Amino acid sequence: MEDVQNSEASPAGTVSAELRAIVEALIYASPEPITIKMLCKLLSDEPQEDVVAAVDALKADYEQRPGLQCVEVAGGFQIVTRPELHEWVRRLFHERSTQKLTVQALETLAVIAYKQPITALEISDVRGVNTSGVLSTLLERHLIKIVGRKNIVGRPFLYATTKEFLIRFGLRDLGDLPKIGDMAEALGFDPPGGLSELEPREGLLPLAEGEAQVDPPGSSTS
Amino acid sequence: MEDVQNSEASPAGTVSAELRAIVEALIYASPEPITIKMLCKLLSDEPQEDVVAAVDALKADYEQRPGLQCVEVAGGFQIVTRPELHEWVRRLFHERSTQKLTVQALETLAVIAYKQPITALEISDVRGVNTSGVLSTLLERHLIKIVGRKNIVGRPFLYATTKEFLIRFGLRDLGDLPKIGDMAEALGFDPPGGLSELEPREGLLPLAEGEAQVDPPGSSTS
Amino acid sequence: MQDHGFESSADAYRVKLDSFEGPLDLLLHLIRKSEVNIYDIPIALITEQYLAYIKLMEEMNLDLAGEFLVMASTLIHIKSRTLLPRPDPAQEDAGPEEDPREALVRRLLEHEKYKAAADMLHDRETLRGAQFGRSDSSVAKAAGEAYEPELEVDLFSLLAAFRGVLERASRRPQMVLPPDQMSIEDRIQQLLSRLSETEACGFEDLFADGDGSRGFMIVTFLALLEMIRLKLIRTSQTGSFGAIRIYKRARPAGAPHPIGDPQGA
Repeated sequence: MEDVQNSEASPAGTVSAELRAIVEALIYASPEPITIKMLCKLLSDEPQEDVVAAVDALKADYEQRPGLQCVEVAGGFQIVTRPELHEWVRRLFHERSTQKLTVQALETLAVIAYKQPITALEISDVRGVNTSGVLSTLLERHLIKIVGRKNIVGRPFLYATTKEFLIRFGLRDLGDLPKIGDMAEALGFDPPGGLSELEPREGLLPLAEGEAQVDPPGSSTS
Repeated sequence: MEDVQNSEASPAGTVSAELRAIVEALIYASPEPITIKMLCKLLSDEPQEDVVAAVDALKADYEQRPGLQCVEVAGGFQIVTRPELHEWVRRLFHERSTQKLTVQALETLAVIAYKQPITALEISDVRGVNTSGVLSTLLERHLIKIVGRKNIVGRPFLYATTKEFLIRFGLRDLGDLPKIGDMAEALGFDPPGGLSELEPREGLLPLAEGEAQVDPPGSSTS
Repeated sequence: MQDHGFESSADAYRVKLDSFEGPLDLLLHLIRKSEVNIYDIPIALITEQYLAYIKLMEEMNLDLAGEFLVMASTLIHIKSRTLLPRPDPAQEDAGPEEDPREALVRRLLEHEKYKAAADMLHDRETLRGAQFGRSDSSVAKAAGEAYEPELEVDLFSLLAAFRGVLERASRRPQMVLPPDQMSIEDRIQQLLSRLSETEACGFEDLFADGDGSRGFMIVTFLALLEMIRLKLIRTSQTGSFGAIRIYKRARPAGAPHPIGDPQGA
């Protein structure tokens, strides 16, 4: 293990083989995508740039693995099987491991993702239908969460997406969502001027990474 | 993926890259060590010797992985972290378990939020299980604090939620906590009857001088 | 791209009526079907078609949500406004009048955007669902402890947790305390009156007057501890494992007040 033979293939051959080994083991072992911050915390003796270089080297390394890949998701890294092999892997599991979301749930989630934090009424306004049933499903599946109450009459709950949402959809962070303006072309409509583009308002999400104890200053969640 | 660069290093360069990719993905994702027999069953179109050769090639390949290895266990194959790196993995799990909010912690927090101020014994009574370990997690995370002692024999500490708790949950004050009935209406909850959410505070003693170790100045719960 | 169950392509004519999620969906479908410009909706035509669908849905006894009817009235309202004579173009100084259809078009476009976003999320979900992680068993040995996921903390999970507690509590058989259980306060009074008779007695003697039950022993012992805290008694022992003697003592000035004492804190 100390002597990594094909290190010349990696862009960061300077990183010690030991550090790469530890980083690989940690990314592998972590039950959820592991952040650079967490890696640095565990490897407190190593300069952050070395940790980053080790992760980069590993990512490049995994480009060449036949069946696996290293993906960046929800601000962290994870080793997963290559998607094109999914039919083979699925045979290992008898029942479908994850339930697909309904169109309703996806549309509601899309509205929340782009307009968070948002109230139930505002969601219903955009969608033109009542959404409370879908919200409880999304809450139970931890894809959205209540981040507070809106300071208006009735103090309605404000909803936002969770880290689980990022993980489920393979997004690095909310900025990884496609710009909604880009979609207008896909729709075949020419948007007239005056239709404001919506962007995820990350600034309004003090609780998005509620468990932010893992996030280093300067580590990128956004 | 189709082109495995360092295949010349493997003793079984004849095995197709695709087969090796599938075998790697299967070993990686299998919930338990996967046997040759199982692999052959899943890959029924492949001759058994090719499957064996693919596994051998993979094993040789993993000799060169920095942090992982392919081991034979209980008659099957499994990809695991290298034993000399186990200490790092343990650290990772330890780090996570001291920080994370578990079901236990969340339940305890919920009981405190709705029934504060409350003693540890009362919390355990409501939950039906001992709670003491979780309280320190919540104290460390500044979600709860000691607000006094109860005026009963033994003068036990009384716990309440903190300002940090309010911020974390996006609440203006404790009156903002949803009533169980609110949620029932909005989201289809079914509250059990007979149990009141908030009880009048009785028997609250102020902390003596020098006891206020956990209570930040100026923080107020309500 | 596979069929996601969306009615987002213009040639999806054969639409099941109950597949419309809401009035905006239905309206978009009609606009596409008629191949008209969304920025210049022939409102009379579309309103007519919309109402025909509503009627059909009613005939089929589909559960017609109120939103469909609200939209119907909105359409009728817009239609009536477009039929009104336009203001004299000579009096344009009041600014160009807003097209009554404009607000509707904005809503339709907005809705369509989020449908496209949902479509994108669906693709992401599919791709992500094709990626498999390692098994838990493969790190169990190295980790040395069971994996318990960190919970998202939000009001919903907090309330759900509380609900779980309440439910468990309501299922739990009520703990029945022996009805003759004596309070610690009462026991203190008994022990004090007993000590005032003798001034001192042996530790074991204090436990002698009850029924010998476990509950009685515990209450007596707790009472004893409390009395020590309140400086009501003194204890002394003659060497390790020697006999313990209990003495009544005069209450010092700085002693804590007993529970419930009005002079107490």
